[in-house]
Order: sequence, then C-alpha cells, then structure tokens
Amino acid sequence: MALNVLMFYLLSAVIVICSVLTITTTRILRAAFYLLCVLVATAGYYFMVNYQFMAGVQLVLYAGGIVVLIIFSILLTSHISHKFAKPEAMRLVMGILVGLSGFALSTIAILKFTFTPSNAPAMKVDMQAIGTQLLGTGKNGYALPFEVISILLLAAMIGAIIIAKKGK
Amino acid sequence: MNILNLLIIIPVLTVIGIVFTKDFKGARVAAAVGMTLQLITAVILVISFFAQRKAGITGEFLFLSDFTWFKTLNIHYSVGVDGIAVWMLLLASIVVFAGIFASWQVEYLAREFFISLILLATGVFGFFISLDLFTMFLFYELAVIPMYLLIGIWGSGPKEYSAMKLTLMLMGGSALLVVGLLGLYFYSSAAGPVTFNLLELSKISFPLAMQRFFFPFLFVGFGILGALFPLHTWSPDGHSSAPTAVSMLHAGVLMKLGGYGCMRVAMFLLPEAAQEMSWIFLILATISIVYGAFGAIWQKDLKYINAYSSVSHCGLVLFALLMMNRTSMNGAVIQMISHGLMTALFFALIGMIYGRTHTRNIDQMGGLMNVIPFLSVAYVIAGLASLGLPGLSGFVAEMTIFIGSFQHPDTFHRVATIIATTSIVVTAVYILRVVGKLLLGQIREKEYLEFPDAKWYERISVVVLILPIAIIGFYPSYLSSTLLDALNPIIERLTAML
Amino acid sequence: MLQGIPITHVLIVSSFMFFTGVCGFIIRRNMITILMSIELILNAVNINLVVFNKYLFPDQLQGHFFALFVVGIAAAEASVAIALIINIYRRLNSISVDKVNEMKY
Amino acid sequence: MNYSLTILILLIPFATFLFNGLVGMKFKPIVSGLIGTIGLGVITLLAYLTAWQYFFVDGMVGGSFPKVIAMSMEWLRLTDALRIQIGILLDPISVMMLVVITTVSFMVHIYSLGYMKGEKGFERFFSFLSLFSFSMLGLVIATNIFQMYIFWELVGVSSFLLIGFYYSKDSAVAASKKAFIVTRFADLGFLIGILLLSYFTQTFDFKVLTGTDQSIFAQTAGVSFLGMSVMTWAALLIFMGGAGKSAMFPLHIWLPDAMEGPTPVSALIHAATMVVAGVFLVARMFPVFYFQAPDALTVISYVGGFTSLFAAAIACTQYDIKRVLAFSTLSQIGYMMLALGVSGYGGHEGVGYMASMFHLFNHAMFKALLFLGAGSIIHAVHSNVMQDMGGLRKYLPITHITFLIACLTIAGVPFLSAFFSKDEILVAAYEHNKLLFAVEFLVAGLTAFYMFRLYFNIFWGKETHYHHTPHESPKTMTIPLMILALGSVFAGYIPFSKLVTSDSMPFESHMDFGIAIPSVLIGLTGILIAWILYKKESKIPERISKSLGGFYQAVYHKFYIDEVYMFITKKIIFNCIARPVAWFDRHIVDGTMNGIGWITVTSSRNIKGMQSGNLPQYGMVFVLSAIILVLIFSFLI
Repeated sequence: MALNVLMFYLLSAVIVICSVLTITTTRILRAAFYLLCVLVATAGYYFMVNYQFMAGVQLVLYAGGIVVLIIFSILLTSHISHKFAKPEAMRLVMGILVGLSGFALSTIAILKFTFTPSNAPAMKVDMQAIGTQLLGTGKNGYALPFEVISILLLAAMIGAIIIAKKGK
Repeated sequence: MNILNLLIIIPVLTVIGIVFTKDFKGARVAAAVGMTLQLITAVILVISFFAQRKAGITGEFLFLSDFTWFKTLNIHYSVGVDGIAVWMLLLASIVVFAGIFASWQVEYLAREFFISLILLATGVFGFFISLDLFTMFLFYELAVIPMYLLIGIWGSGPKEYSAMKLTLMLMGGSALLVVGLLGLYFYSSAAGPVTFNLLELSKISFPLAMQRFFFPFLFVGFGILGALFPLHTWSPDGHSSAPTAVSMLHAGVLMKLGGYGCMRVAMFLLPEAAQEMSWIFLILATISIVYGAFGAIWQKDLKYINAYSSVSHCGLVLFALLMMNRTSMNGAVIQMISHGLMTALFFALIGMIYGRTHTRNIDQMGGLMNVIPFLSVAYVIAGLASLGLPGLSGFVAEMTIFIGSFQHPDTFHRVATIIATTSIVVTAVYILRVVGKLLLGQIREKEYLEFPDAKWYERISVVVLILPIAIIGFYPSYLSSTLLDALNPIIERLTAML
Repeated sequence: MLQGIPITHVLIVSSFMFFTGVCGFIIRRNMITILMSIELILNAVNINLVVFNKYLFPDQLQGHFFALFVVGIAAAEASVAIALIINIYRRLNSISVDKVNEMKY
Repeated sequence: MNYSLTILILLIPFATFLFNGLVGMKFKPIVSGLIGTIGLGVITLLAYLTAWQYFFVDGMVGGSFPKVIAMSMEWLRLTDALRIQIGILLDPISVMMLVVITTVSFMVHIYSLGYMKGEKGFERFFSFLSLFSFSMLGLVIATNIFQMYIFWELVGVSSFLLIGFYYSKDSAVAASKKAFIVTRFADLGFLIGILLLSYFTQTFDFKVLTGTDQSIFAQTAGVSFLGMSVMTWAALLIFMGGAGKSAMFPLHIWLPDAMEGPTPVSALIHAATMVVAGVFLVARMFPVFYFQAPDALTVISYVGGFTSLFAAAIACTQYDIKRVLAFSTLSQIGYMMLALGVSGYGGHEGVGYMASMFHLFNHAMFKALLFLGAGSIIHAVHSNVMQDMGGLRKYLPITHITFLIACLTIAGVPFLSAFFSKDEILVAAYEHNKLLFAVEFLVAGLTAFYMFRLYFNIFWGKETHYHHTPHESPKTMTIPLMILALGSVFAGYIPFSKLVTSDSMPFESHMDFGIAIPSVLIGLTGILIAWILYKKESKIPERISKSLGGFYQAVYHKFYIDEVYMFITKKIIFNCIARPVAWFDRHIVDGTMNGIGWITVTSSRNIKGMQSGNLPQYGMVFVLSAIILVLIFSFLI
C-alpha cells in the first residue's frame, strides 16, 4: 500500500472519528478540540491534492481563526467543567435517523454514479496563478466575488461588533 | 373631459386635500366641500344624461370613454352610464353627502376617518361607472377594504369581530365573483379577443353548460353583498358595530352594489341560466324577506332591527329581480334607491340618537319625542317610509314590485309574491314597536330631558335624505319611466330565449 | 493522493462528515455546538468542491476558489454568529436554543 | 259643466296639513286652528256646490246618474295595462261621501277649536286632522282601486297618528299601534285582493270594473282555489280590507281601544267617516261582488249581522261612555254591511244598497253628534266613566238636548232620520233572509236600550258630587252640536232612493209599515226598560248582572276576543315565530358562519405549533423533507 493511500485513510479515520466525537462529547471544550482535529485533517487532504494555498487558508482561517473564536465564546459563555445534559431520546433518535438515512442515500448515489476522471493536464497551482485568477477580470477571473466577499467580511465585522457591543 | 371621470377625481382630490388639513375641523370641512362638489356633479350628470336622452341619443350607455391600462390582459378603464347607473350614482352621492354631515362630530383620528370614508365612496362610484368588469371588481374591492378599517377603528361594541366577519364574508363573495368573472373572461374568446368589457360580453351568447356553471358564482357572489339568505349574517353584526356614516353608506349604497351586480352582471350576461335557476334564488329571496322581517321583531338593539329590516328589504330587491319582468325589475331598482335613502336615514338618526343616549337598547329609551322632536319626527317618517306609506318612496317600490311580480304567469311565482306581501304587516309590527318604545311614552331617564335637538349639520343630513324619499313618493313616474327605458336591454336579453 | 484513491472514497468521507454535522445540528441544543456542526457541514462541502476540482477538472481552479470563498463566508458567519450568541447569553443567561424562541409564531 | 274646482277639495287640506305640520309651530296655536278650519270650511262649501251641481244641475244622463271623471292624471305606470291614476271620480256615492266627510270634518274642526284649546301640540292636531281629511276625501273620490288603496293606507296612518296624539300616555301608544297593525293586517288582504283582481282583469279602474261589460272577467272563469272561485277569493280578500277599517268581527278589536284618541278624533274618524270606509269599499265594488262573487256577499251579510248583535250586547255592559259609543258604532256598521250583503242590484232589488248608504249618511250625523256630545260631557266632568256622572241635565242644557235627540234618532224613533234608513234595512233583510232580519230586529231593541242606559246614567240618575261645578261648553263646541242635531233630525227626509242607488237609477221606495211599526215598538220597549232601570238610582241592574253571572262577565270582557288576540300575537307570533327566527339566525345561520371561522382559527392554531422557533427542529424537517424528495424523485419516478 502506497504511503499516500495510507495517509489518506489515516486522515479519513481522523475525520470520521473526530467529527462523530465533536457532536457526541458532553464537554464543550472537548468538542472544540475535536473540531480542530477535523479541520486540520481536512487541511491534510488539501495538502494531498497539492492545493497548498487552500490548505494554508484552511489552517489559518479555520483551525486558527474560527476555532479560536469558538473557544473564546465558549470561555465567555460556559464553565469549563460544564457538561451537557443528555439530548432527549426522541431528538436523538430522529437526528441519528436523519443522519444515517441521508448518509446512506448519498452513499448509494455516489456509488451508483460513474465518475470519469479528466485526463487533461493538471494546472500548476502556484501563488502566481491563484493571485492572477483571484484578481483577474477576464475569463477565470474572480475579482468580483473577491470584492463581494471582502465587503461581506467588512459588513460581518461591523455587524459582529455592533451586535456584541454591550448595551447602548 | 368626461364627467364620469370627475366622479372619481373629486373624491381622490378630496382625500389629498384632507391629508393636508391640520385638525378634525379642517378635515371635515374639506370632506364636506368635496362631497358637495360630488353631489353637484352627480346632479349635473343626471340632468345632462336625460338631456341627451331627450335629444334622441339612444345608445344604451352614454358618456363612454375608454383607456387601456393593462394591455396584455386586455383590461380597460372603461366607463359609461345608463339610466339605472345615473340614479344609483345620484343615490350614492346623496348618501355620502349626508354621511359626511352625520359624522360631523368625529374627532378621533378624524382625518383618517374621512379619508377612509371617501375612499370607500370612491370605490362605490367607480363600481357604478365601470363597464370593464375587472375594473369594476377592483373598485368593489376598493370599497370593501376601507370598510374594515372604518369598523375596526371607529366602530362600537365588538368591533374587531364584526369588522373581521363583514370583511371576510364579503371577501368570500369576492372569491366567488372572481371565479365567475374569469369564466366570463375566458369564454369571451368565442367572439374575438378575450375581454372584460360588459358591452362586448353582452353581445356574446355563452353556451348553456358554461352559464349553468358560472351563474351561481356570480349571483351568490353579488348576493352576499345583497344580504341573500343565509349569507346575510354579516349585516346585523357589521351594521351594529359600524360608525354611523359607514352604516349609512354600507346599507344605503354598498348593499345596492349586490343587487345592481346581480342584475347587471349575473343576469344580464348569463340570461339563460338566470331563467333556469331563478327558482332556487327566488326561494332564498322570499325567505330573506319574511325571515328578515320576523328577525327584526325580536331585536332590542336599534341597529340590529334596522339591519334585519335591510335584509328583508334587500331580499325584496333580489326577489323582484328574479321575477324578471319589466315591472318587477323596475320595482327592484326603485326599491334599491328607496331603501338606500331610508336606511341611510335610519342609520343617521340612530347614530344621532345614540350620540345622545349612549345606548341603542330600545328597552332603555322612551319618550324621546318630547325632547328631540326633530329627530323623532324624522325617525317616524323613516319608519313610515319603511313600512310602505303612500307618499313616501317605499310604497312606490313595494307596490311596483308586488304588482309586477304578480303579473308573472307562473303560479309558483305568484304564490311567492303573496308570501312576500306578508312582510308589509310584519314590517309594520316592528317599526311601530320601535317607534312606540323609542319615541313615545314616558321619558325613562331624567338626563334625557337635557338632550339638545338636532344641530344644523344633523338637520342637513336628515333633510337631504328625507327630500328625495318624499319626492319619489309623490312623483314617481319620472324615475319609473326612465328606469323602464333603461331596463329594456336587460329585459330583452333575459326574455330572448323564451 | 490521486493514485489508488478512488474519488468515491473521498466523497463518502465528506458525506459522512456532512451528515454528522446535520445530526449534530439536530440533536444538540447548545448554540455553540450547533455552530460547530455547521462548520462541519461547510467543511464537508469544501472537501467536495476541492476534490471534484482535482479529479474531474484539474485544468481549472473553480472548485478551489469556491472553497476559498466558502471559507471566507464561514469566517464571516462564525463571527456574526458568535456575536449573536454572546449577546443572547447576556440577555438570557443561556445559550440553549430551546430558550431562544421569542420570535416563534 | 266641468268640475275642475273639485281638485281643490284635495289640495286645500293637503296644503293646510303641510303648513301646519312644517311651520305651524312658528305661529300662535290659534293660527293653525283657524287655517285648518277655514280651509275645511272652503272645501265643505265646494263639496256642497259639487253635490248640488251633480245631483240637481247636471242631473241624470239617460235615466241614471253618470260616473264623471272630473280629473285624472297618471301617477305611475306599472305595466302597459296597469297604470295607477290619481283622479276624481264623481258618482252618487262619492258625492254623498264628500258631503258627509266635509260636513262632519268641518264640525269637528270647529268643535276642536274649543275642545283642544290649550293642549300641547294644538297645531299638530290640526295638521293631522287636515291630513286625515285629505286622505279620506282622496279615498272616496278614487277613480281606481289602487288610488283607493293609496288613500286607504294614508287614512290608516292618520288614524294612527291621531289615536296616538297623547303620545306620552302608554295606553294611547298601545292603542294606536294596535289600530294600525290590525288594519294593516286587513290591508294585506286588500292588497292581495287587488293583486288577484288586477292580474285577472288587467285594470284597476272602477269604471271598467263596475261597468256593464263583464268580459273583463273572462280570464277568471274556471280558476278556483280551495274550492272557491278566484273572484270569490278576490272579493273576500278585498272585503277583509274593508272589514279591517270598518272594524267588523273579528277585526274589530282596535276600535274600542282607539277611543284613547281625543274625542273629536273619535267623532270624526272612528264614528262618522273612516270606519265606514269598508262599507264604502263594498258599495263601490258592489257590481263586482254581486255579479262575480255572490258567495262573498252572503259572507258579508252574516259578518255584518253577527257584528251588530255582538257589539250591541257588549255595549250594554260597558261603563266608559266612549266605549259604549264605539260598540254602538260597530253595531251600526254591522247594519250597513248586512244591508249591502242582502242587497240585490237594480231598482227595488237594490233597496239594501240604498238603505246602507242612507244609514251611513244618517249614522255619520248622529254618531258624530253623540261623540261630540260625549266630548262635551268629558270636557265638563274630566272623566269618561259613567259612574262619575249623573244628573248633568241641569249643568249642560244644550248638550243634554242634542244628546237626547241623537239617542232618540239612533233608537229609531219615528220621523227622525235613522227611523227611515233602519226601516229600509230591515225591509231589505226581511226580503232576503229571515234569520238576519230577526237578528237585526233584536239589535234594534238592544240599541235603544243601551243608548238610553247611557243617557239616563249621564243626565239623570243620582246626583254625583263634582269637584268643580260642571259648566256648559263654549260656543265653538255647542254650535256644531246644534248643527249636527239638525242634521240628525232632518237628514231622513232626503230622498235617497232617488239619488243613491245600486245602479244609479232612481226608484220609488215606500214605508213598509208591517216592519216599521214592530221595529218602532221594540225600540220603545228598549227605551222603557232603560227608563225603569236607570232613570232613578236602583239596585236592579246590579241584580240582573249578578244573576246572569258568567255570561255577563263574558260580555263585559268583550267575549275575551282581545285576550285571544293577545295570546296569538304575544304567545304565538312573538314567542313561537319571531323568537325562534331570531334564535335560529343568531345560532344556526350565524353559527354556521362562525363555525367556519372557528374551524379556520382552530386548525391554524394547531398548525402554528409547527412554527416552534426551534432551530434544530427546522433543520431536521428540512433535511428529512429533502431526503424524502430525493427518494421520490430518484427512485419512485
């Protein structure tokens, strides 16, 4: 078995186990930690497909930014020792049912469909290509979404500040 | 400039004018000025209409004008009036005029009140002048919606309940109407492009199966507004909760839209089905007449009594329409006008009395003749008109209806007529009961002695309504003969198949 | 990764992650956990975007960029959501979704 | 010669009505009174001139008095054939009625100037009197049955207004209401009768209906309903209208109560004019009744006969003097109806018709006199109960004499007016139906008895102690009494058989002494009994009434007819019809509507539980639904 295949299954195992743990653990800080594991493992995926920039973004923004934000908010709103109450049986059953049936359905769909991998030569994904495309305005140019995202982020930032501001 | 457009423009301008007034005094003056102009316009319309008739212009509708406002669906703003509509317009403008003066003392949100009231009136006027069924329907809806606000905000008693009930039931009627109107619209493709235009629709003879299907929708849709049994129950609640002017306008004019619509749309456009199905509705209308009258006997609230009496009288309108001969339909239109005037008078007086006594329960009142003679005498006159005293309009209408209906060759129809005539006795019973308890006898409360008699604006309102009642009562032949002429096309179409 | 790893396997993993997120969304009541579930869902989607890009259209970068934007939006969403959570916590002293139903009906 | 001035007979009272009603209160009360009275004086003069011209100047055309249409205008066109005309028809009976109405009305106007002096609403009273005169005159000169119906209703309403003149008094209000509703009910019959008649004949016109051409009734042949021909139905229904106005049994109940009105009103409306409208109606339609519906005439004669006996019996027991007179009126109208019922058509056959009109004329005079006299008495003692009176002959000499004349007249004492007309009626009855004759014969005696019971109780008997010494009424009241007394005495000498007959052709009538002498005798017997019982104070009447026991009580309570009506209206109509209808409306019909609303509200309330605001739940439903949709679309379809 090639090493990269082994690596893939290792990462997959981490993702599967940790994502399950994220939603089942009774301690919220642990949940955040498991989430972090999932995100880091995902970043591993990105490295494997040679999208280093994407992987870096994943690590910095997701693992570094969002999870830290989540941990902050956990610390602000809960006690470390706080344990969740067990979810109601009905809800648990329904949640698992929905999850499993959805998973089964999508798995069946995935397995039934024959994907035809492209033989086109892979594009070289270096920073230059990313930068040109991200700010390009012609074909394969993403300047408009980029700008929209930036406005969105700005709005989110202002909104978050205003919402979280104490009182008046 | 077509004078009919003025009838829409004046109210709209009045509404705009009221928006710019400062307080309730300005608002009511603006409303009064606007509606006075409206009344004058309506009078001019009537005069010029009959001048044109006299000059030999025989088109069924005069003052036609047309303007396409929704081209894709071929919807027009198309106006024109015939000999029936002009009288209805005059009636509407009289009632609105009187209504403004009857609500002279509204102070709470007066501007909004007058705006809603005049919007309601705009809907009514628009309905009567429209020849395009879609536009007609639009104006009808325009009349119903301010009604909800007027009752819900300025009403009395369980006003939210009543407003809701009234609006919902009328909207239910509208829902039926839409089905019927769309039926007409799509089946009109038989003769060229689909159209809502009444004149063009009236040239088409629709297939019988289609008529059978759509006639009940149209008739019941308008019939709800005309208080057809058993869909009349909005009327007592709605009227009793509504503020004075709204009751006046509603019972006086809006209920007439029902009868007018039944005649002008349902029966005129679908004559074969009308002939075939009239017996069902005739039974319902006969029940309305007798049932409404008996219902009124037992009521204690003045407005309830009058609302049931309206059910009875409006039942008579539908009854006469369904008899489908010239005389009875003529009577139906006279009855619409007559009932519009006298019920408006009733509600105006009830409002004025209520404004003094703060109760409408007849058991708690008595002897008002001693303290407010003007209003009491007016009330007696309204009552006598309602029970069909010769010399007042109610008699003319009822007798035309009864004699016309009795000329029907079919025994069933004549028996129905005899049943309907019994209402004149029952009407006398409840009218005299009210008059006796309310106006005559001893004064119940000491404070009643302090009541002021009618103020000038109340007098205007009352006199403006009594005058036409007496004029029609004394000299009905002009009205009657113009109506007979105007009814010809409808009668011809209704009897073409026989 | 390309050699020997069928695309279906990656997709199965990502869809597992996705439905784990859905399941967590349903069974959890703590709002922060729900937020985490949403992150899981978004992440699963991101994996799909990247993988489809790599396997099926290696000559383009659309999936890559979409994933990038999703990350950006996720960040924005998370920041606003956390601001809201903090605000709600201040007002209700709880971050259970069952308590936050003032706006129902 | 034309009769164009007759239009004023209608216009003047209407003008005075409007004047007094609208602006009368702006002037002194006496102004209204004078305007009304002068207006009526003018039309009285006009009526006499018209009568003179009609009977004596223009006279007969071709052996009979013609029906003259003095004026006619179209009021309302209903169908091409049926048009309502408002016009003036002059024929013997309408001219006679003009004279009667204007005379009595004029007297009552003058009388009221004194009687109503100082009353609140003086101008209102005169305006209503004018309205009544207008309506009543319009009724009698109607050219067609519909015009008659119009004025018929107007008469009804003016009667209502005048009975309820003292509107603060509950009993007056109740009485006016009762009068209006009972007559309205009768008018319903009248209206249906008109509908039937007009449907089959296509005309309202009296001239056509009562003309010689019977072909207009061709449509009615063979049409019957419940075993009676349609014309019998129409005639009976029209008679029902007349019975209501004329207070025939069983629609008589309103008349005694109507005495709540001011006494001049009772004299004018409820004795002399309006209550004979029913008689006039039957007389007007007589050819239709006689030729098309003879069965209806039989009914009329029995109803008339029964009413006269019934009312006379009740009159013997009443103590309220106005009520005694009211029942006496009922009884006399019964006479007239009976006379019409037994009459034939043409020549001597029509003696009943002639007698009926004759009696109507005389009755108007002496009954108005009686009522006005009663008014004068009430004016003096402020009470209308017999027990409060007695020995008044000293205080009220003029009233006494005129009242006595009226009593003698009504009792049928020879050579006073009613003697002649009553005799004719008895003759007609005798020739036609012996049973009815016997009844009428008995009633003649009863009449004399109760009238003199009244007379002796008021003017003789024990001297009651009065608070104020009663004094004779003012001249405005006594002069009409004297004029009417003259009328009562001499009206009988008018040759009615030459003027007013069933076919408008004069015939010779002569006294039938075989009937006249016994009827005079029974009248005198009645007077004698009353003399014995009531001239002096005595215990005999009380003992008699005691010995009659239950029967007396039944008569005293007017045979409990009022109670029966109260039971029917209050218990049955109100409680068993109106109340259930109101209940049905509120609970069943409206309940259904509210039920629909309730169903909507309830179902939406149940549905809104789904909108829980619970985010996880939303998510679950969303995903689950998506899964289900995917399943459906990918596997099932």
